[in-house]
Amino acid sequence: MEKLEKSLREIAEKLLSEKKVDLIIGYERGTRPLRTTPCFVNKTEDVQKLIWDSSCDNNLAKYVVDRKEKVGVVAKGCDARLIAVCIAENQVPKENVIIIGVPCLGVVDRKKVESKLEEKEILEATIEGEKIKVKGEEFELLLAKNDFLCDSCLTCKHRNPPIQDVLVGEEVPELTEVNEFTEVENLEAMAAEERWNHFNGELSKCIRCYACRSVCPLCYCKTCFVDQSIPTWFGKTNDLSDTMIYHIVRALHVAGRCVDCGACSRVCPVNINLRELMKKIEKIVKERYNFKAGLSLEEAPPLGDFKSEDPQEFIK
Amino acid sequence: MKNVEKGWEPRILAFLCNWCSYAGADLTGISRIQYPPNVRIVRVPCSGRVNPYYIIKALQCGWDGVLVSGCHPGDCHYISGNLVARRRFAVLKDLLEYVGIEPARVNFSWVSAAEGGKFASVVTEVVNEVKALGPAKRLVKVRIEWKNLKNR
Amino acid sequence: MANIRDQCSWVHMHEHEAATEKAKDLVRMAVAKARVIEPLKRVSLGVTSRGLVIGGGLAGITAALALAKQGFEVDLVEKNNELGGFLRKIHYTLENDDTEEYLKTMIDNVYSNELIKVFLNAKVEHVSGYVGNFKTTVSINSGSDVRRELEHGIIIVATGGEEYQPTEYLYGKDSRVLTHPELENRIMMGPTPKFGNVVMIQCVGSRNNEHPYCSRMCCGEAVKNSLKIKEKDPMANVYVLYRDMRTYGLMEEHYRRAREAGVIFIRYEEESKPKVAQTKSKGKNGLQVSVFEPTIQEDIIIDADLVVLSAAIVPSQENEKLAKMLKVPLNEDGFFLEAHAKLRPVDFATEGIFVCGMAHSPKPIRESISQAKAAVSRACTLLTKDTIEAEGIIATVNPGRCTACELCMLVCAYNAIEIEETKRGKTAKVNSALCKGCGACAATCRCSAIDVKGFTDDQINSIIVALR
Amino acid sequence: MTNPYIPNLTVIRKITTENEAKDIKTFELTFKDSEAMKNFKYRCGQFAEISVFGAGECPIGIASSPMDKDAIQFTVKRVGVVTTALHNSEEGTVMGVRGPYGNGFPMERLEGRNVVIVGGGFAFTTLRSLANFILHKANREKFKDLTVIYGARNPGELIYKYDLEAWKKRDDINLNVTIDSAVPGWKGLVGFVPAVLKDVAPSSDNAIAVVCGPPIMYKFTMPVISELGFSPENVLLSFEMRMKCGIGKCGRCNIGEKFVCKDGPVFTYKEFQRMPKEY
Amino acid sequence: MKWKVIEKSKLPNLIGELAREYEIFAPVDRKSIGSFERLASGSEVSLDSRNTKKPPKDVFIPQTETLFTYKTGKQEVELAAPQVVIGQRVVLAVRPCDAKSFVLLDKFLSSGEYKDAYYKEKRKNTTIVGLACNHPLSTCFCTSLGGSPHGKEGLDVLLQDINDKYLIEPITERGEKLIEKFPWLKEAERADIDKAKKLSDDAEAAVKSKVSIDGVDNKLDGMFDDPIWEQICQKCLNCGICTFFCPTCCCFDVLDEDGKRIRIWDSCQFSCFTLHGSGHNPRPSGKERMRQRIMHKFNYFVKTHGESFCVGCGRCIQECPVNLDIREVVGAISALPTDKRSDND
Repeated sequence: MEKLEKSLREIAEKLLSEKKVDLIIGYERGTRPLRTTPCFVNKTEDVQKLIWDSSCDNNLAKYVVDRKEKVGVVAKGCDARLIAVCIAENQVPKENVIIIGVPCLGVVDRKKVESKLEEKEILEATIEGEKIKVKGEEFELLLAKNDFLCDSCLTCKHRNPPIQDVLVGEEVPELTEVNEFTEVENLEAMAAEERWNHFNGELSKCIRCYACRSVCPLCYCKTCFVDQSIPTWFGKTNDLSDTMIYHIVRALHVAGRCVDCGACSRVCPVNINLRELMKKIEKIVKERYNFKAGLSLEEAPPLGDFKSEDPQEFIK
Repeated sequence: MKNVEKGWEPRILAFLCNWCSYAGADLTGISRIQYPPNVRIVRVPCSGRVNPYYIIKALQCGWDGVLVSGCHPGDCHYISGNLVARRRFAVLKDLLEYVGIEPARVNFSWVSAAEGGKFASVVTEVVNEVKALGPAKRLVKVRIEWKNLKNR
Repeated sequence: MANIRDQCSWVHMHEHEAATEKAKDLVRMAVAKARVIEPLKRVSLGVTSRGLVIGGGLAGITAALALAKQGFEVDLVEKNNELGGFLRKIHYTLENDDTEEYLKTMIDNVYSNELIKVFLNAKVEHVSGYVGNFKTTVSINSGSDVRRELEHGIIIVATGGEEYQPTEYLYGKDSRVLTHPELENRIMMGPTPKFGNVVMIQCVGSRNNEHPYCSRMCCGEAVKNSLKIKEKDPMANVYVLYRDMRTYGLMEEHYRRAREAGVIFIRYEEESKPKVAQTKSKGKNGLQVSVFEPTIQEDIIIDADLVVLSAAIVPSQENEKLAKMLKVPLNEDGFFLEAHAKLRPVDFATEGIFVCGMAHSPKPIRESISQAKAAVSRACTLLTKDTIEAEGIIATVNPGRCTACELCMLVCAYNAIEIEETKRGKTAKVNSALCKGCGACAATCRCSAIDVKGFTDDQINSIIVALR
Repeated sequence: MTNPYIPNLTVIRKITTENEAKDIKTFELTFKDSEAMKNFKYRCGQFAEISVFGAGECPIGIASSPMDKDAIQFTVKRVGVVTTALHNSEEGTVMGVRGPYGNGFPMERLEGRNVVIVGGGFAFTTLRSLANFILHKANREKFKDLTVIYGARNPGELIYKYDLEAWKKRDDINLNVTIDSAVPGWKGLVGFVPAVLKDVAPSSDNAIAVVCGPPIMYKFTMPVISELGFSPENVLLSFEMRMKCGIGKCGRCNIGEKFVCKDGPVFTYKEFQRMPKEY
Repeated sequence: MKWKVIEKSKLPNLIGELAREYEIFAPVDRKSIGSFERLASGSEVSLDSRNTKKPPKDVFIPQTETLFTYKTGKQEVELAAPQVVIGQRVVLAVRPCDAKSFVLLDKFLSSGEYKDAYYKEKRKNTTIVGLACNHPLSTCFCTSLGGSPHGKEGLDVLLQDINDKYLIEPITERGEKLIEKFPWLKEAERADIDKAKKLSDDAEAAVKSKVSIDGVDNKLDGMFDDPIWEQICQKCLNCGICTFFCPTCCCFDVLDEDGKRIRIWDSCQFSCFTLHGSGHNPRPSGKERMRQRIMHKFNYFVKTHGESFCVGCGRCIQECPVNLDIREVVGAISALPTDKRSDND
């Protein structure tokens, strides 16, 4: 990982010094174990703060929307695809963004590591190559990184950013023959009643903190549909029906745009696996319209387009 | 809104596109073709006008079924209103079914201005399917009953 | 309006109690909407009573003359340095009218008519505005590159079609393989030549996967020229190799006359197309056509002196560029797509723009003329009014909520929405003249930034919650 | 335990439309329970939370003067969900009123001094209450001379026309009504409020200025007020912020550490200068 | 009142006895998310070493609460305020920092000319039984805010886990009344008390992360337009996690919903929190909103109520999606030289 970090810093320094960008958005070491935090570098000497390892899980595409100045963004495969979607939807002009693509072998899911250690608190953690060294009060463990990757990274088919201006390091082999819809298929196999109770249980934990909306780069509406007043569509209380509808409609809104970066599931403080909804939407759009989000800047989004031969088996 | 004891009758909300399905419904009337009285019709300019919010809000308000009907592909008075809507409805229907809402609750159909008979048969089919499902419970927002709260 | 008659009483005759309950509900729903409706103001817009005709072929000229006859000024824009288009290649018709003469008089009328301004060697560079208020920049490159800005209320697209340059049947490799216009030149120019064996091959470049459509006028041309050859040289043998003789309508009459005149029509199947080969026999290189006749299940071989190909009509290259400029659709074959085959055959979806002639699809001369006049009659429904009223039921944008993501522009069939730069950033803006109020944009917009007057989200929401 | 969130029930007795655009109306409410009416003692400049059941609540300045005992008036502009629902209701509808909230104008500081009222646009409600209170026969002599400067975009937007007429006839008030730009048939003053204030130039000694209007008006009026020699503590400003509870608990109406609903809405210009510019 | 002791094994039946008379709230482990919920049976209680993820504030301020219900007739409206609390309640295993948050909430909600009736009534008939922290987390900094892992402020009774037993220390008079209901509790020996003392001292020493907040409120006075805010708030996503998980954040929204007026949790981080009807928003971007959160906790509340509105529980640090650490923010502010700030009064 150090090789990647070094070349990332060189690229950042070059971009800043050549005035190609006014700001670099990347990751720096966080204040807590296994945590990195977004960092905004505009002076070449701060470039040393930039780091890269597989705990850089924040989705930096969120900071690209409505950027006035020229920006260089460190972007994993999913982030780069989301920046592409934001550019295609005119939320930021292409010439304002330089995508610094970083081939990514998957980011570590902190919740998986914490649940593995149950009660014991992690005081220190470092990632070395394939291993995670975890230190606590009176324990020290070496964990295999690949057992603790985020769910979306396990089936990610775009480890190398499909759209980028600069590539850090070399391309990594892509996962090809992996079925990314296994969880969705398991849920689909359930009976409707069982699925309803499953989603009821999951979404009843929601406390409407809107972190999933705040972290998703696709949610840039000025007034979200839950905050609208004339008419007030759905309630803002944590009543079960309002909460389920909030998540259902948000899933509809990312149809044909979501790239499954997994940020919404990672950020949820009450551990709701929102990917179950978003992945189903991705499956619907893929099967019905053979569309995959964020792979090109020109392609019309599926819900803004139509073909005469679109499937209509569900129409009487 | 629903009396479950004696012969419960479902209430179905129908969004009919002004140029084809609404005219089709009128033709059903002119030709006196009978169909069950459970449907309440809302006229919209085009099936493309029907926002997923309407369908979800209807389900939340306790409507037992929703029908959206528009012109056949190619006949749309607004050229592509129904074609754009078709994709939207496809995604919505698949997602609602996935979340666990009975598929028969949300129905879509193409009925042209000349198909009075088809409109009646579509409505009958929808009413029977919804009646088989029973009153809508999933996603319905429970309204507070006035009686048991007024205790001070 | 609560539709109690057609949608309640007449359709629930035997369930009085339920029907009354339904009628009450329908009234409740109608009242719920009525409480939040607002008056719809109809926006009136001025109309520049001038017309623009793009393309100076037969259709273009007919349209320009017809418009002038109605008293409207016309700008006629032609990309070549002379008027006439495809008609210049045709000298006579099936009914033996003299098209050259007809074209000459039409062109004289055009030039002599002071209402019509002709721009030769002129190309349309940019079109802006909307019905009644179009602004077009035309670049004229006769020598120096001059740009002219034209203002008009309607646009008639008459850019015509082009003849398909065949690559099969040794066309271009053997001087004896011609197309019908070339044959016509030869017939008209030369003295009474001897034709000998003439073999005509139909559907060249038409009805294949590249151009799946039928060019509709080549069977007529074949019959016309075979009759002309028989008339000029009765001893000539004319063979027409066809897949289907589509001399529809009154042309059927001439097809019968051709058969009576001794023209031999031989059918072939699409899979076993005729073959044309050069042969070396008796010292001079002959031309041999062999075709597999399905009924007798045998190959027929003809030594031909002349092979005439009925080449298809293909859309002109500029259609793509012009369509983007006018924001009008092309069909899969590349011709201009009319708003509705039966109800609005010469209109485009975008109001104020019309199409006629071979730009719309290949068609014989008569049909081009009648379609040109039809386009003019439709155009005059707009030009005769000095103001047109935009619909009351149109979409409006709430700039406070719009994020200018252009999703509404993608779904608008009428291209009525543009992105506008304001102090507060970019927002969508609806052109009330073009908007038809279908609401596709309002339903697609995630942030409900766009709403349709008369069917607003608030009104429909109050209907949904009316019976709670 | 007195529950501050339960409103008193009132009935709309009279609705008068105030401007041509018909989006400003004055609602006269009478309390259903006379006891509650008596306890509803309020000062000029205070506001109340009006409940439109089914739509919600909104904070509206009390427009009637504390002197008329039988009813209270609120002037409401149609802006959001609650105000639209209010505009759609007719006489006889039952509304909820909670309050009075806010500190209102410090009447004791105004007594024995000249009062200069400067109002703009539709925010003239609480100033009208103050003017009527001062002009009431029981209070008039407690105050020295009263100058009123009131401006609106055009004659159609001027509200309380009947009060303005009544005040014109009196001699103990120096009334100046102006509109932003000249309109045919308008004989009165023309010009923005700050400009008219400069011309009228009320003397600042032993005088207190009460200013109320949209934030844009403050920006231009404050320099003129200081020029006229009013010291910052002799200038009262009234603010309008988003409010929900009206009693300083829901946490949204603060400017700095001051809650506009509890510690305001009236602040002296001196206090205002110390507060962060977040209003 | 003497201190008592109870074996860990006996705790469930103590809770069982309590349940007969009181409605009990205690930490329940709902799929690894600790939260305070009404107990069905004693067994569910999970008293693991960590503090619960969700603060106990929803015992007193539920996320959705009905203020009153109304029934609108022709020209008639009937109002009915619901019964706020039926009978006495007990909250078990509240950590000292959360208990301190109740004291701060009392200052904010139950003081002043108008008191929040719903909150006040619930506080009046709820007894709070605390549980001292023996293993503070790395994100805890309660000692910097005047608290301690075994602080007593805001508690009626304090339990302390001494390996096999719990030491019970009644603090307030209401706490004593509660303990008296269980005569079978044994007295605590000297050894138990010393062991508890030692455990608390170790715990106090174990709170390593320190933040100096003295002088921070004065520094914040002149800092409203300081460019440092731009830097601090740049990465903040303005979601609602830090405010919803903060034990002292109690902002709420009031709205009407078919037949009832309800109040729900709201957050100063949401965009329409201060949106005016005219469309003007005094806090248009994320920077102003995060600045408001810091100013309110470390300046405004100090000015109006004399102490910071933060108890150092560290939940906002654990849950923040972008790891915006409030200790870093307060540290950066307190590190700023004081002379640069010119107070403008």
